[in-house]
Amino acid sequence: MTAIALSHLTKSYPRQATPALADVSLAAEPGTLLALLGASGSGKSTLLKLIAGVEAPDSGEITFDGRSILRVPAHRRGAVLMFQKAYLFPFLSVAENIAFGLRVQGASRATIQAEVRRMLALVELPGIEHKRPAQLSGGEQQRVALARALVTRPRVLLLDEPFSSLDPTVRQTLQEAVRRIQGELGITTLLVTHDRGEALAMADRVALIERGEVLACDTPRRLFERPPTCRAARLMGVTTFLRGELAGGWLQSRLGALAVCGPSPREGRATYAIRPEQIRLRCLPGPNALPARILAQTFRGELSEYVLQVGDATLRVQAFQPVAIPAGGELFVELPPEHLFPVCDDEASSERPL
Amino acid sequence: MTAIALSHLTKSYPRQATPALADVSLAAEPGTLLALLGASGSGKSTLLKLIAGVEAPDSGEITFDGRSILRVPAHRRGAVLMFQKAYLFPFLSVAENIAFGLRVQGASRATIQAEVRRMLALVELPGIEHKRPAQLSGGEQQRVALARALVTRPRVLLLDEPFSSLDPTVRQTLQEAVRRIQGELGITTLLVTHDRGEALAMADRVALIERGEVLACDTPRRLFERPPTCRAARLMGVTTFLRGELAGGWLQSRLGALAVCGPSPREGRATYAIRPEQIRLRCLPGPNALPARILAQTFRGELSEYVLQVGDATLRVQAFQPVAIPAGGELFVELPPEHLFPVCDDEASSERPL
Amino acid sequence: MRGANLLVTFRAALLRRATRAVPGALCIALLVGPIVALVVYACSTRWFFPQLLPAEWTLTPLLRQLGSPQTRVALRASLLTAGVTTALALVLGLPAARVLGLWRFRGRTLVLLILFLPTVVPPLAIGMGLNILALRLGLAGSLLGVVLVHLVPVLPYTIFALLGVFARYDEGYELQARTLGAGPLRVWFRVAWPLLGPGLTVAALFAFLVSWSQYLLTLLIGGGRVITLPMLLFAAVAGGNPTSIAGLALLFAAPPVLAIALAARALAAGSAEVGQQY
Amino acid sequence: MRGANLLVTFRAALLRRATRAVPGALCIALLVGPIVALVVYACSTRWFFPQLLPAEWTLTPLLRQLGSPQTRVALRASLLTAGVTTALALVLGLPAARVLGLWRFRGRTLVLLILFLPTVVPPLAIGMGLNILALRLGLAGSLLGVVLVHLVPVLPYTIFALLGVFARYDEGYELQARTLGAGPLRVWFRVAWPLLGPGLTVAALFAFLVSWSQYLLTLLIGGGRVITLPMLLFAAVAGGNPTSIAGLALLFAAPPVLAIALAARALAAGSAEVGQQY
Repeated sequence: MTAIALSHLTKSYPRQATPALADVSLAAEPGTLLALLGASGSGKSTLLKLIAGVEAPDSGEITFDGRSILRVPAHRRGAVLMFQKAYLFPFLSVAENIAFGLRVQGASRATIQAEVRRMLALVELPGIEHKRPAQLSGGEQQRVALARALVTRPRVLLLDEPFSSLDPTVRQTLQEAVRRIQGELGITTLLVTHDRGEALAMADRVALIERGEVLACDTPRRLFERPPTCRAARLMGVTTFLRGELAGGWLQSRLGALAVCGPSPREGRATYAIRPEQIRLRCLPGPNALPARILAQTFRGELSEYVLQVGDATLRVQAFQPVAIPAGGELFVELPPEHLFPVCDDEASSERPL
Repeated sequence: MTAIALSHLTKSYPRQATPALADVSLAAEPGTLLALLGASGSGKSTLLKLIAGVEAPDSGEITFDGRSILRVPAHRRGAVLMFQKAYLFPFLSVAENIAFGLRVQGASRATIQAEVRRMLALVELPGIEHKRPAQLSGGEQQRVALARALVTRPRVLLLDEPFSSLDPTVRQTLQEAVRRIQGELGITTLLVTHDRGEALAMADRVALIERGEVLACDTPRRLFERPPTCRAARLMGVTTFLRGELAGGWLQSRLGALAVCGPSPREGRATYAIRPEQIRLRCLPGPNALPARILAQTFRGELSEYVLQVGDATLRVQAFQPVAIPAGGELFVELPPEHLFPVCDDEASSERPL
Repeated sequence: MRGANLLVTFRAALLRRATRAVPGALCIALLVGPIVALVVYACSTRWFFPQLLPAEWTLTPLLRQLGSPQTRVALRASLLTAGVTTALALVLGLPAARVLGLWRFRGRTLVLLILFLPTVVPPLAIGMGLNILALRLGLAGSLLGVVLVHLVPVLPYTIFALLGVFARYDEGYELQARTLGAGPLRVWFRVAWPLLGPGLTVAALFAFLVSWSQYLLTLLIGGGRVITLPMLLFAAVAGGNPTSIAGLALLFAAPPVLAIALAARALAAGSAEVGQQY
Repeated sequence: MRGANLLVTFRAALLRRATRAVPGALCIALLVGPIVALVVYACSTRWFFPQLLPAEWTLTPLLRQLGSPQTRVALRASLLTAGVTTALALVLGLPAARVLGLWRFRGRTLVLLILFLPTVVPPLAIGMGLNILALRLGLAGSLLGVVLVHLVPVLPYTIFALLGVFARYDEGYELQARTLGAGPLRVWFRVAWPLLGPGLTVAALFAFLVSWSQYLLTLLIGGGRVITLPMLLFAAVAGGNPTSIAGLALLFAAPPVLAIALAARALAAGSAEVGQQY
């Protein structure tokens, strides 16, 4: 079990204006899974390449168990990368693919055979040793790639969106398999993804990455329920931000005075946020409830989404049950004080706040 | 506004054992959006190709407004296809791309210029006439492709997973844009997708397709809440099926006797289903509640997922709030009678029912 | 620490560059050397063995030679033959390459093998076989006969060049154009042609070059009645005057170099226009 | 209704097939014809003009000719030259093609243009330039000199063939192998080599064929001391005995045909193994 620490990593590419990574510091505890969540182009894949050693940082330090590995070449780091594409060697059978890393280490024939069988059982694909990669489905290929990555007992497993080209159901079973195996073997793992649900479901901790910066790093639950900054909250799906003056437990915002609770950061200018599914739609006025009109509604299955006009602002609300709309289309949105949480306002002021 | 009707379409490809389409009949009302939802390889793209005229069915009939169009060549059908790849002609500017269809119709220079500007405003990309496709982002390319498709006022718009290669946020804004424009122009539209949320959010009606067959076709809400058959229910995310003997409003299943309500199909063998988010977890026993043990739990943000052991079966449950687990891990699952609904059992008996 | 890192990275990059630059430089030296020698020959008189550079430089014999009517007739015949051959090769090769490039079918390898054959069999042998055919068909000694015979080595090269084009070709663009209302002709001229443009340019270039440098086949089928530049060049070689040889050789090299330059320009413009997308 | 549909589909398919089959058939006729004529020539005596087929068939002169020591020496020289040239072309061409194929940089078009040049300039001109160089370097008349000179036309073709390979090459496989613990040598021999295999086969074939059919360059640099098969063939042509010419031509064609057949088999096996994935 290996602890990974990254400190002050920077990396720029020639001919690109903005750096791919700007002073990134992160740490993963031994045996845990750290997810890096961000949009495409946010620099998260670059981070994995630096750790794997296929690229070198401009500055900064990477340590495994406290020892720098920057001077160790990629093939001696014990960090295995898995990509969106399985990259199974097409000229080798499944068994030979899995054995690739063991052959490199000079393992005996008997060991190899036993290990290959064990790994295939672990990824729940027993008996396909002699197939060719081209004969496998996408999900099976990724399972074999996982077996090939794990058979050498790497210190670190680096997953670069390994599920994103799979069908939803296959994706979910593979996510569960990876999580189970990672836990069983206790391999420190970094998972790069742009799928919020995937990061939350699989990770022990989630790091949010945007434009080469780490916005926040915390447990899935805390990050989802109480993202610390506006940008982090947006990445977590929050769309409602209220900026205003905080005084005596009340926020004076553009929408009016709203009660907030919990430890208030300090009096004066403050920004509060609320998750779209925590906003309630109701037919009658009440505390923290504002009159609203439905502009659009979308049925998405488990959730229904509403776009509401509140004063001169629009608000996005998610409801777990479709709402019975009153005759005139007039209703009230309630922003429960216990679900309003303060966020640090790190956004450019150009965006129109509520 | 054009009505589309497909009747008894079949299509096989040489060297493929199973037919791509087996006796498919479907209809789309004028001006509505019909979504075809199914996994990759289910035959839904083939269906679009037949309607567009780039392939011919083995047998069956396709009519627009009641008149067969099978003998009309693709370029005279007025059915425009949009693909996952934007297929903007790389050697033409954005304006020339949009004008392509109008040029074919021999429109005047002034008309073309006005229409191009109008369409770019409609897809919310004004002023990019002179850019090259390579200079646009993926989302912008798809918007331009949409403008190019709509500028000729096609009778039918055929969308073949046009959003699936886009980032989640871009995807959602584009879904909303397509839905808005489609509604404004009243163009009969067929949308092929493997994304359940997308189909439910955008469509007036959703058709479920599996292995070249239409399993069901209904409004999003009805299909989601009361899928008619087991296979349709699985495509809609239902994982719990109870097979047993129905008598006097009670279902004798492997899990025990459960009360069901609503119009029972008939006495005797019956299968009921329940959506994972309708199953409730509670700490105390009650009606229709069974003792259970938590095997695994996954936090997914808006939803939390639990795998439970109930008797000798496992059950998947989704909860909107993480559940406080009692000390021993013992709790009860309640299957509320009002959410248990009968389904027609169309599955091979090899699958293990509850 | 950082300094050491940078040094390691830098040293590795330098080593990589060096190992890549050496074969590259060797390649270029091998290729450019002869051409320089040729130019030196053509623009000089009296260059004898032990001298490093010629004693006298002059352009007169070169210009006189290029102005002669014999040279002009041969140039016209060469251009005509190569041009017509190129056009025919494209018309015949395009459908063949499309089928071979886009479709996978049994026997594809066999077809490719047969296509390869004429590039292998010595031109002399081909020419003898074709000579008989041409005589029986009454094509011997005619320009048409020469063109048809040139097609034998030209077609395989054209098809191979086009195969590469179609391997990367995405028929989706044609499909898209059809559903936008474009008929078959419009799809071909407004969509397929511009998309295939760069590949067609390369294929045409190959065809032109291969036809342009034919000597034996032209001689055997033309039967002395069709005189092209390579034949003049051979006659000059028999004559043995180095300046005269080099002058004709330069004239012979000019149209191909021009064609390559034009093709390169078209390709560069095309790739700038098309960008990363295609 | 259904019947009418089927008929329309069927007629369209037939038409499409016909329009595609005609150029295909023409291509094949043009290419196979000469070879058949060659075989007829080699295995017969006394075939005079008005006869449709030869009067007498015999293998004796063919066998006697192939068994002569002169032929055997030339065959060995040809094989040695072409083999060594092919190996050198691959070693030099691989890094160059990798850089040109995987990287986009300024001046790429210029480099490609320079690469094209030697395929255009007539061999005679190149040969004269190289002759001087070879004499000064003391390589004239040696096998090494002949090999180096063959590289001039061989390298461009090799590089072009390899360019296509690298255009489709995915470096991700190498990356994957490195993170699995494979050092640079292992990555090259166990991953890159098998992945590039089919492309390397084709490039080697090209190199071999181009070197194999060189005549003028060998003559100019070999200076009569290096005798290869094409030179025997030309001598036979001067002699004028059709049977003897055809026999040598067949011998000349045999190794290339064999090489092509082997390459085709390797390619077929490779593609079956690799399947759709690569």
